Formats: sequence, structure tokens, C-alpha cells
Amino acid sequence: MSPASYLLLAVLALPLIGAILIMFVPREEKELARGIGLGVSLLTFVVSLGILGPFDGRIASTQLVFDKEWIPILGTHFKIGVDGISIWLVMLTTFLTPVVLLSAHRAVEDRVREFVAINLLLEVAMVGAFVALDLFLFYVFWELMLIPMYLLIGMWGGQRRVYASIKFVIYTMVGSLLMLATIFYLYAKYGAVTGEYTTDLDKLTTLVLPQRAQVWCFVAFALAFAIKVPMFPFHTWLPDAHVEAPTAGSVILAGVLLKFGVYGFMRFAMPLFPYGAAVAAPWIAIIGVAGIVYGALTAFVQDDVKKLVAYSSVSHLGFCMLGLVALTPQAIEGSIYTMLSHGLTTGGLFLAIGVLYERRHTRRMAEFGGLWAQMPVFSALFLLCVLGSAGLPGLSGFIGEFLTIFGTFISGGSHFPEGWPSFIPFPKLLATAAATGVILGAVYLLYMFQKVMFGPLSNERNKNLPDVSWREIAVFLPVVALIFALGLFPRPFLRVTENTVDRFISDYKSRLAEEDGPPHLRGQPPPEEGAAAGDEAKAGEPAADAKAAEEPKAAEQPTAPPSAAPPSAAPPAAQPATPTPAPPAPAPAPSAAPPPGGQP
Amino acid sequence: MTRFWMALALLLALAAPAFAQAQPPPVPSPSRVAPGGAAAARQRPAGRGGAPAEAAQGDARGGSDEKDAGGAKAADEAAPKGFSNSRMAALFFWVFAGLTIAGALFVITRRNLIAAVMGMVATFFALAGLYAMLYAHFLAAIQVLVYAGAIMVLFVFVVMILNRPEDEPWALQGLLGKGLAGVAILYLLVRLSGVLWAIKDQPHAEMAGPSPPPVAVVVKGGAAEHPGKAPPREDAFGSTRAVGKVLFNQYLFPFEAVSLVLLVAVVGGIAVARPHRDEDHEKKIVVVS
Amino acid sequence: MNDIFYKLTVSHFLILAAVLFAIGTVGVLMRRNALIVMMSIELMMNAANLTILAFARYHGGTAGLEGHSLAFIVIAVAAAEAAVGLAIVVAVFRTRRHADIDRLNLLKN
Amino acid sequence: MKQATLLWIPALPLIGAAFNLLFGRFLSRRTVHLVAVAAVAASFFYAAYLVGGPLWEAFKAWRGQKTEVMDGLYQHVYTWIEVGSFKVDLAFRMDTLSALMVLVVTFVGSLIHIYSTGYMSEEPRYAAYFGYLNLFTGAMLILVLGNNLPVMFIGWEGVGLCSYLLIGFWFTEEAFAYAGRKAFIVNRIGDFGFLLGICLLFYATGTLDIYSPNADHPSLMSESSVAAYRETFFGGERLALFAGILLFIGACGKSAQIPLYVWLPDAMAGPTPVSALIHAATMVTAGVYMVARMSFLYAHSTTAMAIVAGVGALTALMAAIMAFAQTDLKRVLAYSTVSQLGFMFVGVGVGAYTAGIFHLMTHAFFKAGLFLAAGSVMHAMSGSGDITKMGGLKKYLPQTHICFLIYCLAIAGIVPFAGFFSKDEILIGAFGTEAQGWFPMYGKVLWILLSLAALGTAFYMFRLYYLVFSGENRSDPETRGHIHESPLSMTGPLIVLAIGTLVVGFLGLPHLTFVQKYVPNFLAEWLEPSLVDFGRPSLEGSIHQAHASDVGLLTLMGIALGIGVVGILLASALYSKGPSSVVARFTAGAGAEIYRLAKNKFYVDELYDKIIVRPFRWIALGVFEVIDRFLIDWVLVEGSAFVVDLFGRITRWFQNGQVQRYMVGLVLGGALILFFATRPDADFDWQQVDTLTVQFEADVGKGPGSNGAEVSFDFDDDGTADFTATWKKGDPPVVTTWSFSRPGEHDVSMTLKDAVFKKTGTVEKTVVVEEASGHGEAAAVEKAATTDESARTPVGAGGAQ
Repeated sequence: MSPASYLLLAVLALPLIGAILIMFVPREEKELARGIGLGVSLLTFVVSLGILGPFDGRIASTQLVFDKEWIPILGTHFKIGVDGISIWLVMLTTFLTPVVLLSAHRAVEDRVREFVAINLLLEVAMVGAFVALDLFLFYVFWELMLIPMYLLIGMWGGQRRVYASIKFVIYTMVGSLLMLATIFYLYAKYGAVTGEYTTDLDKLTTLVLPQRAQVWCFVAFALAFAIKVPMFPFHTWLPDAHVEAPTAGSVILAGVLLKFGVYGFMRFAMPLFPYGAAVAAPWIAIIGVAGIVYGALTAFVQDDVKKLVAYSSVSHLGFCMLGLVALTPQAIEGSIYTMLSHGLTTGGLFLAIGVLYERRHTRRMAEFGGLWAQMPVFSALFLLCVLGSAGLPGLSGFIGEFLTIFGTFISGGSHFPEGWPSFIPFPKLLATAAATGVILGAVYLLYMFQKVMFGPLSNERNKNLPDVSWREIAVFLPVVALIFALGLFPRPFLRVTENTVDRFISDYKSRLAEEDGPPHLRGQPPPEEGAAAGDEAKAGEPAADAKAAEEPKAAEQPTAPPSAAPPSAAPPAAQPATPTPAPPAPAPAPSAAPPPGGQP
Repeated sequence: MTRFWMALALLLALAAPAFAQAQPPPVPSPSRVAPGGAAAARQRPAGRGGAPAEAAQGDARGGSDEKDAGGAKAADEAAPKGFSNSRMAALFFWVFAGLTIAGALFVITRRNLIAAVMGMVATFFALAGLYAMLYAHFLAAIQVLVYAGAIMVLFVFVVMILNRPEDEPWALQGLLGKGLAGVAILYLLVRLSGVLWAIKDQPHAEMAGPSPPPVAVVVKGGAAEHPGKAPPREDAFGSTRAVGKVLFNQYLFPFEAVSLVLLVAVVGGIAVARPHRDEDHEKKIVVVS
Repeated sequence: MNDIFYKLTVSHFLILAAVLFAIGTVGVLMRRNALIVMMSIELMMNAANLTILAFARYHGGTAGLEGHSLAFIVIAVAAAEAAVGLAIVVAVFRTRRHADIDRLNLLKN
Repeated sequence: MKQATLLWIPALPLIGAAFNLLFGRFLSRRTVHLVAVAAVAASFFYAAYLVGGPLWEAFKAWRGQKTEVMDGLYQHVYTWIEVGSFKVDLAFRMDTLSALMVLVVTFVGSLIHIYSTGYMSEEPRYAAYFGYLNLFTGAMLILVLGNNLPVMFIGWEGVGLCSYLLIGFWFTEEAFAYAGRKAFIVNRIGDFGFLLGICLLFYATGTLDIYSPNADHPSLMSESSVAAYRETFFGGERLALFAGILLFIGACGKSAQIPLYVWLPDAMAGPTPVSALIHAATMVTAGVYMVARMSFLYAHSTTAMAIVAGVGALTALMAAIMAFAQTDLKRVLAYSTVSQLGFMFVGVGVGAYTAGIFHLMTHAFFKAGLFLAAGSVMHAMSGSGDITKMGGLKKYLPQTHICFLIYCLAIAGIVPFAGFFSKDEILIGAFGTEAQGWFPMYGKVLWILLSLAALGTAFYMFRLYYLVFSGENRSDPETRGHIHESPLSMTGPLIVLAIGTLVVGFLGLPHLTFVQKYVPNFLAEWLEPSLVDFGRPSLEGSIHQAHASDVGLLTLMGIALGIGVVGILLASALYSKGPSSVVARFTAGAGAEIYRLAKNKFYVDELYDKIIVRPFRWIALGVFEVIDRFLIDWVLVEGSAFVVDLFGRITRWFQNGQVQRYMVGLVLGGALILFFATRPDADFDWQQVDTLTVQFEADVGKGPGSNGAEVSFDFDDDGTADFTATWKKGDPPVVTTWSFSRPGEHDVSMTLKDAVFKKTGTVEKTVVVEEASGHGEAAAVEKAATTDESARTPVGAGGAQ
């Protein structure tokens, strides 16, 4: 636990302290509350920038690990840390929160104190979920996220806010409960194999479940995350939530919350259940592409600007999912990058819509038109966000989409199922279909832009709209600047992610290579059925079981299964090239080793 | 009508403890005079059951003659047969039981509230009598004081406050369910009575036997814990002192808790029943009704 | 046959208590007037008390006395319950002009 | 390879753009246009310096030994994207081809900037306009100079964006804004292909650099890549075909070829200088440039080239026909642009890359000039571009008239003017081309199409000329009142371009031996290092130019010239005095159909509207309403909610807040529990004590019911009790023995009748009796034979221990 890891802890703690602090501010002191909130969130952002210092991009594994035993009986740890995947998402979170707070300066007038506190709390939950390295901890943060967002929508939302918020919560709950059950299943299985009961991610990833179980577990996890993403059939909560949520809520929702779906796939679902992932991959890819097209189509026919952007999110996150399962470094980095840029561009769009809504209290396109003449600066900012979202080269959106399509196109598709019609170059086809998203994105976004900004300034009420104030410019400027920065200089961002992604892929492949059988640790052949049953039985008394688990360590023979099954039970194919060191650190996959915790 | 019930209940109930605890003479003879006194002398009568106990001695004597033949069953018992062993006691039991049931039925059948309350009173008194027969003299007293006294008076007050005979006594809606429940209750009753009846074959199931031996309650920090001191004194079973010792030793905390409960109940009762005057509440009432 | 009548056993008291309890239950079930219902509840409590005391007698000794103290506490609680319950009845009656529990369904839905 | 800070060439206009867009609104018009023009001009001069200096050196050096790829100037700014093996440098390279383009772009660009200062002088959003213009120039230069496809793609999309912004510059007109959007989206459709082309190329070659400075790192031109192009990819066709086609789709979008040309005529909504710069001189030629730039790719698929050339030829002809019937000045020019672009594509498509680029260059001059002149005319006509309302302007606008005439001659291909040479080369190239995989005479067919197109070009251009300048003025008086020659800022560029039109043609004199003897075709030599086989031996399968004899060439040139003259004469015959009655009669009578078709652009827009735009909307709407709203949101989501609600309503019957009903539940539950709990569970153990003799021990259970319970055994399974006993509390357990008649399995049933509840429970077990004495094993089978009040069979009971 390096001292730097306390930095990470600080990122978690600061907003929490801020939130508590703000609850002591008297109700009337709105400015004070806002000030504290802004200050705290900015401070948090600065501290999170500080993470980049000790963080070493060359190390693929998680760093700055902070590990404390949490609930000894359950074997859960308060274990947090960042790696190349999560670090930028944490940054995104800490970056968007102050932006949001600043943007809501005028929009929110009632219950300001609660509003700010809730936003900070949300930040805590989101950062926590990104850095959690313990399944249980992750689940706690995952659910914790729900409440502030629920309140944001429910308290400061629009007319149908109650419907929307409840829909949002129930949707997410449905998924996450399945996930919880699966977590317990894993927990029990791991405890049965090695007498140790823990929810530590790095340890659980060393467990190899039977393939059927993997498929089911993956489905359970995938549902939870697919709802969050949201992937195509599970997306209908998103438009409602977005439309009803206040600007701040929408920005955070689109900017960060949706990323948890993809992130969850990356961090949990795929490493834990590689076989299930492999089985599901083509379907996820197809659904992802379907989502791209579907989201674009539906976005095109919206009249409510916010709804349009919400559906565009569905489309963009389709890219993320596609890139994720394409399993080439380009594609995965593309999907991560798409997440970042989507957080910025869509966040920017929602901010812009918020500006419009503050002025006109409507979001219907038909109400607007010709605004450019009235508010040129705002239009320019809006246009930049639109173009960034439409993936114009030189802006952030392009890199992500391009890398995703590109990576998918060149991916061998080896991990796609055998039965697939071979005469179809499957990944190329997917990439082609995904690339249509580039066209469609331009179609609906520019359609929206034209309806809102171009044309005659007919509507009387638009005749004297004020242009953006300096405060609003201050809100937009960092976002737009980052959109440019991400578009023009993606390399620093990509470089930090690269090693982690490479390791992710290699791990995934090596895990996939594990042969089927009752639950066992990686690098060890599965015990024969009877022995497995013995494992189950022995789950009761960990001591003896632990001893059984020690055996292979003591005896230097890798093929000895945990439950002292005759080595003959193990097919020779199972034997790793090198003698396996003690679980949970088998040689073929150094990744599975316990996290070095920042000290290389 | 109600007056009659009340009078009867009172009479019998007052008489009850006396019959319950009156002791037979050591040598039963018809010409025996004032055995009650002797009884009182041999064993402290649960006189705390109340003055009526003393007053009822006479009846006890009167009833004591025609009993001994029936008590054959208990012949082997070393202890002198108690008076409660007699047909008389049994008779009283049945009377009290009948009274209890009757009162209870009266409670749930009358549509006149006063009548119901009176039935209740009767039940309570009868129960007091039964308690007394069980040598729970203290509780018999409490029963009379608290239930028949306080609670019932409370009820009566309330009935007076809302003097309004309910228009339709039986809740008709959900009659199906209630009918079913009735049948179920009957079934339960029968079955359970079967079980309970089976208990009588257990040893010591005899209730009309001699009074339980006096009890020496070990008082915390009392003599029993300090060897060399006098052994703890014995008290008659069910006497106030005995119960009190137990209550204030082992069960001090529950006792305090209950007293707290009572306090809360009093305060709560006042708080709830206090008429509200603020007009917005009046508005609420309008909305409600 | 005579035994049943003349030989009092604990069963007699218990069955009596059972009957009393049953009657109380029926009262709670069937009647609509809150007061009656409360009285029926009191009946049930008394039935319980009777049982307790019967067993107290049956056991005798300190155990019996413990039973007595339990019965005592039950009575106290019953008193409290009666007080609060009646207060509620009064309050309800004041607002609703009736004490008909079937029609006291504000909390429903 | 020479290092040179090429970055400045695009950077200067971009800086200008940033400056104008950010601060322009606070500055005076003067500052604004000074900055803008200065930026472009500076970049032109800098480029000119680079070309004249270092590049020229490199060129000469290369001409010495024509063995390797000419390096040209190269600058690696920084690495843009790098993921795994995929690496994109933001690198610029200036070779002869891009140098040419850069010069054209910056030169014409600066002229048009200057022109704009006059033309747009009344524009309120002056700074924005110049900002966009600069931005465009910068993007175009990035496109031209970019050393790899992604960087090219930046410019590619950047120019698209600028054209979107500039077409919709006067966005208050709904139609203009729509035109801008149309342009962008159609371009996007092209870019979609371009993007996939990039992916495919990387997939095949593992690199995207057009040229790589260090030898070990492969580039798209290196042998390994070339080999990759040549191997079959799909359906027996070479990869070069698919890559080429995909890239060409992008080119179609950018350069307005069939089927993606529709946006260009609408693009005339933008300010005229914009049309001149973007939609005539530079942006639209990007596709041609790209094809030439990737010539090393196209050279390996004759099919791809055939398609390119064919599309080009068709476009050229079709656009020419459409141009006949247009009555709007700029639209005519727009269609002529489309047609000319078709010419260029034929040029590059038949392998006459030099010719294509040559025409690109000359076209940049005279078409830009034409547009600027048109702008000047419209400026004079107070904004209207309707040629039916013009006429006789030659006396009002002398300079404009002269320049316009020159341009027209050029585009018509009359001899000394630039258009003649370039178009001629294309025609010759087409005529003399045959390649494997083409059906014979394909080149000839192209030639015929192009000749027709050329005829049309000459005709409609001069129709335009006559309608505008000759005859007497047909405009309404007050417009005629203030017809005036444009200011110098506008006429100046016209004149410069006119001179250019006169001059540039001589850069590429025809390949006549006697001509070449004295003046070599400079352009061909200049472009040689940048095109197809950079001095390498011509690759097998690529296109062969049949080197015709001088006579052949001369005849072809003669024919071309003749065509031009014929067209002009025809036009003058019909339109020299304004629209003549002949035309009227023709359009009314015989040619009515054709006329209507041409006038309505063959209804292509309507067709697209029918088959693409509307269906798209319908599908989108249907998808949203049916799938999203109905199927997912209503059926699935609300449906599940409804089910839950239903159960809620059902359970609410119990939880209705009525204590009495709870009581009912309580009592019923109690009764049920009692009912089920008071079953006597009969059970017995057995164990063989002797031969055929088994000892049975009854288990009467516990509880009050067991006291006085009756136990009865039925050993021989005849239904009658063979042993009966009553058990009282305190008795020893009921034990009995029974000797069976025979060994083997016997069904023994025990019945227990309890004392309290008077219920009976029965259990039946199969007793296994062995010959020998000894303990029998645990009985396996247990059946629950139930009496009227069914008995629960205790699980796992029985069997001797």
C-alpha cells in the first residue's frame, strides 16, 4: 500500500466530506452551499489529477491499491485501485462533477443544499465503483450510485419525473440483483475450491468455473451491465430518465453512469467468465451494431432535443460494446475512448440543451429555429459538441469511433463461434454496419442542429434570448477544450491505457484456454467430478480444505488438483508449460497474480 | 336487567375466594364449629383476597358436610383432604366457569354496550373466583381491583361518552371468511381441548388437592446467600408477599418496564383523547368524514 | 363420568380458558363496535391469564410464583392497552361519529 | 528525404481562421480581411518558396536516377494515434503532385479571398465568413499534404464541414441550410466508404502511410503492400478492386460523381466566391487528387479503373445534358463543374493521371474564374442569377465580359486556351487506352461519351455566354438602372485568372514529337515521380497507353477542336440574339420531353427522395413507434409492471387494513397447522434376531397423543392386525417379534392410533428377511400407504442400525 494509494482514497473521501459539510450549511445560504460544492469538487479534480503522477502507464496491473479488511466474516475487503482502464474514467467523473455543479448554478434554485450534497455523493459512488477491486465493494458502490441519481431525477426533474425515476431504479435493480446472486455463487465456489472465502476480484478471477456455469453467470452479469449500458432492448429507461432529469442529472447520467455498463463488462463479466463471454460475444456484437443503427434511427424521429441526444447515447454505446467484444487492442481502446469522448460530447450537448431550457423552458425542436442569429457564441459551442459527437476528425468523437470500427474490421474474429457462416467475413461485416453509424450520426445530429439553429428566427419568444453568460462559457470551455484535446492529442490517453488493454486481452485469451471441468483454480487441471463433489462437501470446514489447497504448493507438481484427485484425472493438455506456482498465481497468466499494489 | 347481572356477578364473585380457600377441619364432623378460624390459624388464609373472604366463611362451613364420600380418589394422599376437594368446590368451579362463559357470551352478543360491559364485569369476577381457587389470592385481588375495578370503569366511562347503541352488531361483510373462521375456531377448540384433557392424566394434575406447600423465595443479597444466617422465611403460595418477593427480585426489570409502559400508556391516552382545537385540524376532520 | 365433574384437574381450567379464548376470538371476529372488540381482547387476555395461573398451580413452588408474576404483568399490560385503546376509540369517535371498525379504513390503499 | 516545416502551409490559414472566428467579431472588417488574405497569401508564398527551393532540388536529383521513389519534402509533426501496431503520424509530405495541388489551392484561394473582400463587403457576419474560408483552406491543405490516409481524412472531413458551414452561410433561408446539410450528409456517405477503404488497406498492408521516410517501416507504396493489393481478396477479385472502390465511393461523394453528385447543384446556395473556391476549384477536385495520389493502388485493378472511368464518363455526359436546360447562372456552372469532374475522373481512370491532374489544374483556373465572373454579374444584377432576365451585359461589364469569354473558350476547348490542352489529353488518353479485363473498345466508348459531353459543354457554356452578355437586356428597368462594373477587388482576380487560363495550358503541351522536341511536356515530367510507377517498370496488369502517332494525335485534336467549334456555332446560332424562337419551338414540341427531363435533372432528386429519404423517415418512425414505444416500452416494460400490479391487487384483498380479516387468516392458519401437525407419525424399526424371525419395535412418537396410543402391526400383509398393543406413558417401548414363513421381502405395515386426536397413521415398510440369522441391512423401500386421514411417511426413517 504505497502512500500514493492514499491519494486515491482522498479522491473518494473528499466529496464525501464535502457532502457532509454542506448538510451543515443553513438552508438559506445557497451561495455558500454552491461555493463549497464547487470548491470541493474542484479540489477533488485536482487531487485526481495528482493520481497521474504516481500512476505508471507501463504497468498493466492495477496500481495505487489500497487494501483494508472490511467485513472479516465475509472476507470482503475495502480494496481500491486504478489501472489504465479505470483511471481515465475516474478523471472523467471528477472532471464532470464541478462542471455540472457550475452549470446548475442558475437552474437549481430550490433545495440547493441537498442538490449539491447529492451530486457530491454521486461522485463518491461513481468514483468508488470505478476503483473498487472487490466485488462486494463494487456492488455496494454500484447500488449507492442509484440513490442519488434517483433523487436527482425525482426531486429536480420534469413533469413525469416520478415515472422516470422509478423506471430507472427498477430497471437497474433488476439487473443488479441477478449480479448479486452471481457474486454469491462465485464467492461460494471459490470458497469451496480454496478454503478461503473472499470477494477479492483478483482472487476470484483465478477461479475457473464449469463452462455451463460460466455462461449462466455471464448472462446474469451481462444483464446487469447491459441494462446500464444500455444495450438495445434494455434501453427504454434511458430516454425517460434523460428527458425528466435536470441538466446536471442528464450530464452525469450520460457522461459517467452509462459507462459503468461497458466498464463492468471489461472489469468483471469478461475476466470472470471468459467462456460465457466468448459464447455471447457475437451476439453482443450484433446487438451492439443493432444498437448503433437503432439508436440513430430512433434519434432521428425525436422532437424533444434531449430525447434525441439520449437515443444518440444508445447509438454511441453500441460502438463501445462492439469494440469491447472485437477484442483487438484498437477496438477496445476505441471503445474506452468512445466512452471518454461520449462523456464529453454528450455531456456538452446536455449542457447546451440545459442552457436552452433555462431560457425557453421547452426542449421541442419545433419551438426553436434560427437561434444562431440570436446567440452566435452559444451556437458555436453547441456546434462543436455536435460535431464532436458526430465524429468529425480532429475532435474527440472520431478517434473512438474510428478505432472501434477499425479494430473490429481487422479483428480476426477467431473468438466468434465456429458455426458462423464462414463465407461472411463476420467482423468486417459488423464494422461496415457500424460505419453506417457515422452517416446516421451526421444525419440526426445535423438535422437537430438545423432545426434548432438554422432557418428563420420565426418564433417570437426566441427573438430576444440572451447569448451565453460568462458563467456558461466557463462551463462549456473546459468541455470543448477537452473535446479538442482528445481529438488532436489522443496519444497520451491511449498510451496510459495501452498496456492494461493488452494485458486484458492476453488474460482473456489465456483464461479462455482453460479447459472445462468442475470449479478449479487457473493453471490447474479440473478435479474429477467426485473430487469436485468432495470440494463442495468440504466447503463447510475451510481448514481442511485449505490444507487440500496447499498440497500442490508443497508438492511441486502442478497437475495435482486441489482435492487430491489422482493426477491421472487431469488430461495432459491441461498441464501448463511451466510448473505452476501456488495459486492464485499460475504461470501461464501472470495477470492473475495478486495485485502488486503500485509497488513495481 | 343489567343490574341483575351485576348483582349476581358481584355476589358470587365475592363469595368465591372464601370457598376456594376455606380449609376443612382436621377431624371432619358435622358439628364442627367455625372451622374457618382453625383453618385460618393453621395456614394463613389468603385473606388478602379481601374482606369478603373472611365474610364468606360461614357459607364454607355450611357446605362442608356432604363431601367426604366423593373424595375417595384422593384417599391415598397423606395430606389432609382440603375442602376444595369436595363436590362443593367442584360445584363452585362449574358455577364460576358457567358464569365466565355466560358473561363472555353476553359480551359478544349484546348490542347494548352497557349490557356487554356488565357481562364483562361478571366474567371478571368469576375469573377472580377461579384464581382464588387456584390459590392465586393476590392475583384474584388484583383481578378484582384492576379489571373489575379500573378497566371496567374506564369502559363504562367510554360507553357513557359515546352513548350510542351500534346500529348493526354483526359485521356482515366478509361473512364467508368469518364463517370459515368460526368453523376453524370450533375445530381448534375441540382439538385443543382433546390435548388439554389428556393432560389431566399427568401426575399432580389434581387441582383440588391441598394447597401447595409454602415457598421460600431466595432473595437476592438476602439470608440464603449468607450462610450462617437464618434461612429465608417461607410464605404461603400465591400470597402477596411471596409474589412480591419474586416480582421484586427476579422480575424487577420487567416490573419496571411494565410500569414504564403504563406511564406511556397514560400519557399516550391523554395525548390521543385530548380534544384538538386548532382549526386546520378541524378542516382535516371535515375532509376525513 | 363423575370424575369429570367432581375431580377438578388442571385440564378443567385449561379447557375453560380455551373456551373463553375462543369466545374472545369470535367476538373480535364478528363484532364491529370497537369497544366490543376491545372487550373481547380483554377476554382473551384473561383466558391467557387463567392458563398461566392454572399451570402455576400445577407446578407450584417458585415456578408457580413466577407464573403469578407473569400474570401480574399481563394484567398491567392489559390495563395499558385498554387505556390507549379506549383513548383511540374516543378520538376516532370524536372525528368519525362512530366507532365502527369496518368503516375505519383511512389507512387502506 | 528532406525535412521541411510543411506544417506552416496549413497552419497559417488555420491560425487565421482561429483568429477571425474567435476575435473577428470585435474587430473591424479591414483587420479581418487583411488577416484572412494575409494568412492564405503567406501560405501560398511559403509553399511557392518550398516548391521552388528544396522540392525543385529533390526533383532534379530524382530526375538524374529514376530508380526509386522520390522523397520530396517530409515533416513528422507528432504521432497522432498509436495503438499496438496501428500508428498514425500527423505527418505531411510534399511531392510533385501535392506541390501542384498546394500551389493551385493557395493561389486560387488567395485570389478568391481578395475577391470576397469586395463581394461580401455588405455581409454582417464578415469575420465568420473569412474564418470559414481560412478554415477551409487549411483543411484542404491538410488533405493535400497529409502523408497518410487518416490525416488525409481529417482534411477530407474538414473541407466537408467548411462547405457545410459556407453553403448554409445564409442559414436564415431554410433551403440554404438544407442544402448545406444535404452536402454534408452526402459527403458523409462517401466518407463511409473512404473509412472502410482505410480499414481494408490497413487490414491488407498493415500500414496507412502513403510514404514512409525510413525504409524498414513499410508504406502503402512499398513492394509488400503492392503484393497485398494484387492478391485476391473476395470473389476472385484483387484486393485493389475493393479498396479502390471503397476509396472511390469517398471520391464520388467529395467530387460529386454519380450517384452522389446531387449535393453540388444545391451547394450553389452558398456565396458565389465559396462556389468558386470550394465547389469549383479545390474541394470537389479532392476526389480526383485522391485517386491520382493512390494511383499505385488503382494501377493494380483494371476493373477499379474501368469503374472510375465509366462513372466519370457517364457523369460528364449526364451533367452536360442537365446543364442545357438550367436557367440559373450558377446552376449551369455547377453542372458544368460536375461534368468537368467527370472528365478528370475519366483521365485518372484510364491511367492518364497527368491528364487528369492537368485538367484539374486548368479547370481550377477557368471554372473559378467563371464563378467569380458569374458572381460579378450577379453582383451587378443585384443578386439575381436568372439568365433569362439578363442579356446584353457586355457593354455594362466590359472586363467581366472579356474574362468570361476567355473562360468560356477555355472550357469549350478552343485552341490556345488551357482547357483545350487538358481536355484533349484526356480524350486522347481515353481513346488510346486498352487494358486487360476491359471489353475491347471500352476506351473508344469512353472517348465517344466524352466527345459528346465536350460538345454539350461548348454548347451550354456559350448558350450561357450569349444569354448573359449578348442580345439586349431583358431585365426589369430598376435592376437595369444600377447595373455597374464590379470594384477592382473583384475584377482584379478575374483578370489574373484569365491570364492564368491563357498560360497554364502550355505547361502540358501535347505529346507531338515535333512539339516535344522543343518544349517538353513539363507537367508530365513534373508529375512522373508522384504517379503510378514512380520510375519503376510498369506493373503487369496496369493500363497501357497506346502511343499513337502524331497523325493520330493530330486528328484526335482536330476532332476535339471541331467539336468545340460546332458547339459554339450551334449556341451562337440559337442564342446569339437571346433565346430564339427555334429553341422555344423545340422545347415546346419535339424536344419537350428531353427538355423537361433535363430541366428537372432527370428527376434524380425526386427519385432519391422517393427511394431513400422518405423510406428512411418512415422506417425510423416505424422502428420508434412500433419497436421502441409499443413492443419494448409498452408490452414488455409496462406489461411486467402490470403483472406485478395485478398480484398486488390480489394480495391486497387480504391486506386490506381490516384487523378482523387478518384475524380470520390467523385462525384459519392456526387450524391448518393443527390439522397437519397432529398426524401421528407411525414408524418402527426392525431387526432380524433369528432365522426368519424379526423383531419389531414400534415408535409411538411423543406428545400427549402418544399416551395411550394403540399400536397394531400387520405382518403378513392381509389387512388384519396381527399384533395390537396400547402404550401408556412410562411403559417400555412396544416390542414384538414375528417369524416369517419364508425368507425374502415382506411388506409389513404398522398402524398407530393416538389417544388424543383419535387419528391413525400407517407406515408400510419392506422387510428383507434372510435365511441366516444376523442383522438385516437397512430397508431400502418405503411406501406411504395412507388411510383415510393420510399419514405422513417419515423420510429416512427405518432400517436397523
